[in-house]
Amino acid sequence: MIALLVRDLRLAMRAGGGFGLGLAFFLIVSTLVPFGVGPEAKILSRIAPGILWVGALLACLLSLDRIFQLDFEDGSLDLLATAPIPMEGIVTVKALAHWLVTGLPLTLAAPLLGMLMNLERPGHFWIFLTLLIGTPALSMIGAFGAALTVGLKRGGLLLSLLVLPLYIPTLIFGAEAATRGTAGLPASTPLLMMAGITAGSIALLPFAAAAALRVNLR
Amino acid sequence: MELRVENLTVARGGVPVLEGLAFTLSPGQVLILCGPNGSGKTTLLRTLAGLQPPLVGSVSADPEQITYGAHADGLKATLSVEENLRFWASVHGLSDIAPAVDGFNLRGLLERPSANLSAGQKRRLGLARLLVTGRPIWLLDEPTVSLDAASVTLFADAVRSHVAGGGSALIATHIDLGLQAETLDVGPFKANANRPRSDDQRDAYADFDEAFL
Amino acid sequence: MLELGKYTDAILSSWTITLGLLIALILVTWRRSVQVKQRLDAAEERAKQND
Amino acid sequence: MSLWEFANPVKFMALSGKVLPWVIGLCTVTLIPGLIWGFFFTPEASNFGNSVKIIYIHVPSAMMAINIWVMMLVTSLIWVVRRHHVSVRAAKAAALIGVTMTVIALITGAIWGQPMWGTYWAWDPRLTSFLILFLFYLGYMALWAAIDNPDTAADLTSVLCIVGSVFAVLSRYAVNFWNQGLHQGASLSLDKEEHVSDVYFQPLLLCLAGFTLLFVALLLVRTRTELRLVRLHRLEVRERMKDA
Repeated sequence: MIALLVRDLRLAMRAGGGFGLGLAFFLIVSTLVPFGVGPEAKILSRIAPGILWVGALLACLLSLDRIFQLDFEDGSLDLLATAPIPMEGIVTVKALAHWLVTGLPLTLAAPLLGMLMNLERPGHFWIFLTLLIGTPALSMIGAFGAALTVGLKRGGLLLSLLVLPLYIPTLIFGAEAATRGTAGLPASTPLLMMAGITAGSIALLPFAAAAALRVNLR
Repeated sequence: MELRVENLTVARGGVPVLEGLAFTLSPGQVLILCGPNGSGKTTLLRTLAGLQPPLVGSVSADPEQITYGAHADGLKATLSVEENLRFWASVHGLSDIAPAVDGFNLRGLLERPSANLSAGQKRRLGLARLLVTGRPIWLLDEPTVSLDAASVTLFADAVRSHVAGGGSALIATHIDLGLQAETLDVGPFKANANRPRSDDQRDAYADFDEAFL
Repeated sequence: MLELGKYTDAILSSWTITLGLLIALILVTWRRSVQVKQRLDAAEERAKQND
Repeated sequence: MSLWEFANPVKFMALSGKVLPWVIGLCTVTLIPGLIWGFFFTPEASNFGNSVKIIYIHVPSAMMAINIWVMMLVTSLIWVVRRHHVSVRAAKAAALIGVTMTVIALITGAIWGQPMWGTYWAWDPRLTSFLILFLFYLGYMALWAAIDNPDTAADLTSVLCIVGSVFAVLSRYAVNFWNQGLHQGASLSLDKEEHVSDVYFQPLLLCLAGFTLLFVALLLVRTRTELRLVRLHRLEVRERMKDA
């Protein structure tokens, strides 16, 4: 399992695209929004947590189809399926690798980009915290969507369509917790709900994703 | 570890392709699988490897004893030859890749990214992967595609020493490998609606193919 | 004619759209049912001849 | 005879063929009178005025939109557990009906919302939930459409339906929570029970029965079509294999 994780991280680093793509997209979103909304600091700081969350979510969505597609095309997935790693383990490791390559950099970059959006003082901490808890769920749900569409030509668009409604609860609770925390309101309820979604996704979705992968390899 | 198959029916897309297959692959044995293109050899190998369920019957061997060598080699273009091999070795819990490297004459290529390999070299690397799985039963689908004569000999030697060590191999191929082997022709097992069927086969098909009218 | 007052537009448009969609759904379902039946019958015929 | 025997498409085809005319008949004698009653013979309501007439299409379609998804969840589960062929085809057949109902509920809701609340769209929890439900239906149908092999498609869409249902419920809670957080007190949703007296309720009941029967009739026809398609697919695959 560790070998698989190391390999995926190494591939992401060598192929380029991996680390860079999501971050670049995130940067683009957070620099473009002020141009669209106007430079008023008040408005920007109010919408900043929401924009950062949406930006992170879209950046995450962008790289989902790579989770299984490349391994499927070059035959590695067949070989991994016959290797002594359970399919659920493969899914979990792949989702973890995706999180390390996209979710974690996004989480680290978000407080910095928050400055561009006039995010107020406690907001930096809150956006970091909510993304840290929420992005693993995004990667796991995304891995499930990728497992469903792995064998399909032009699966990318379909993948976005499938994953979009699945992301909504995470987005709502994450952005809500960040907004409330920034405004100094109690934010523990949405935070706990989001943590629950993350924990539930990590615990249960690998089984669903593994089932989908097995069907797709048939 | 013996691979025994009795009354096996394999299906592609839900439709039976080969049926009533029965054979045994014992340790030390090589079985050559032959039959025209599209006759279901790949489907059979994938079923034996546990990648898809058989329509009828079962495979006696534990999937953990089997390794499957597909058309695609499962190589990562940006990883070097050594990294590719080490990865598959550690996935299977082994660490020694030296026999695989020497067996397929890859010593001089170790540092090269596999993107820069020729088709034949890639194939050799793909076959070397078999040795680092440490599994006794090899299921190989057209292993000699794009290999030159010298490499085919290397491959045949690898199979010979694998078999001599108590392993076994089921190889779908169209060329003569010069191995001491029995041949299994899949032609007679081609699924045919007019063939008389046993009851359990009938039950398995019954959901759609036979009963629906 | 029924007097619907200030809600005339809202009521008529929502009813028209609803009935339109339902009828479209029924037509689509019915047409597809007929088409598939024809294609299946043809295929069964071919299969019988091939055997 | 147990329910599971209808896993056999032959039996299902035979039975559904016999039942279908009756269902269509029943649907006609409930839905059409129900709609006519609701449209022509209901009085003006004190608080909604005549716009109350929209209730006869809005409420049944909204209820069907949710019920059909639940039905798809149950049939998908049956497929996953028992590989019941009729079951999963019924789920596929229901999806288009469900999405139509969702669209009707959304559109009539928006049109009704304009005179009542002064806006076509509000991010009210109910409206938002239906929008999300609409997305789930779309995704489910798109996945069916994208996969060639019927059994593979059945497996994958069933998994999607089951996982999607969990997330749909989560969304419902999330949306309630979220809207409450943004506009305090400004709840736009209508509390139907309080306003509906018998004059409106009786035709509504008839319309509900009519919509349900319409669903059943369409579902039977569509499921029969889907089963024929599976058979057709197998025949075509065989033909192609014979040519090869």
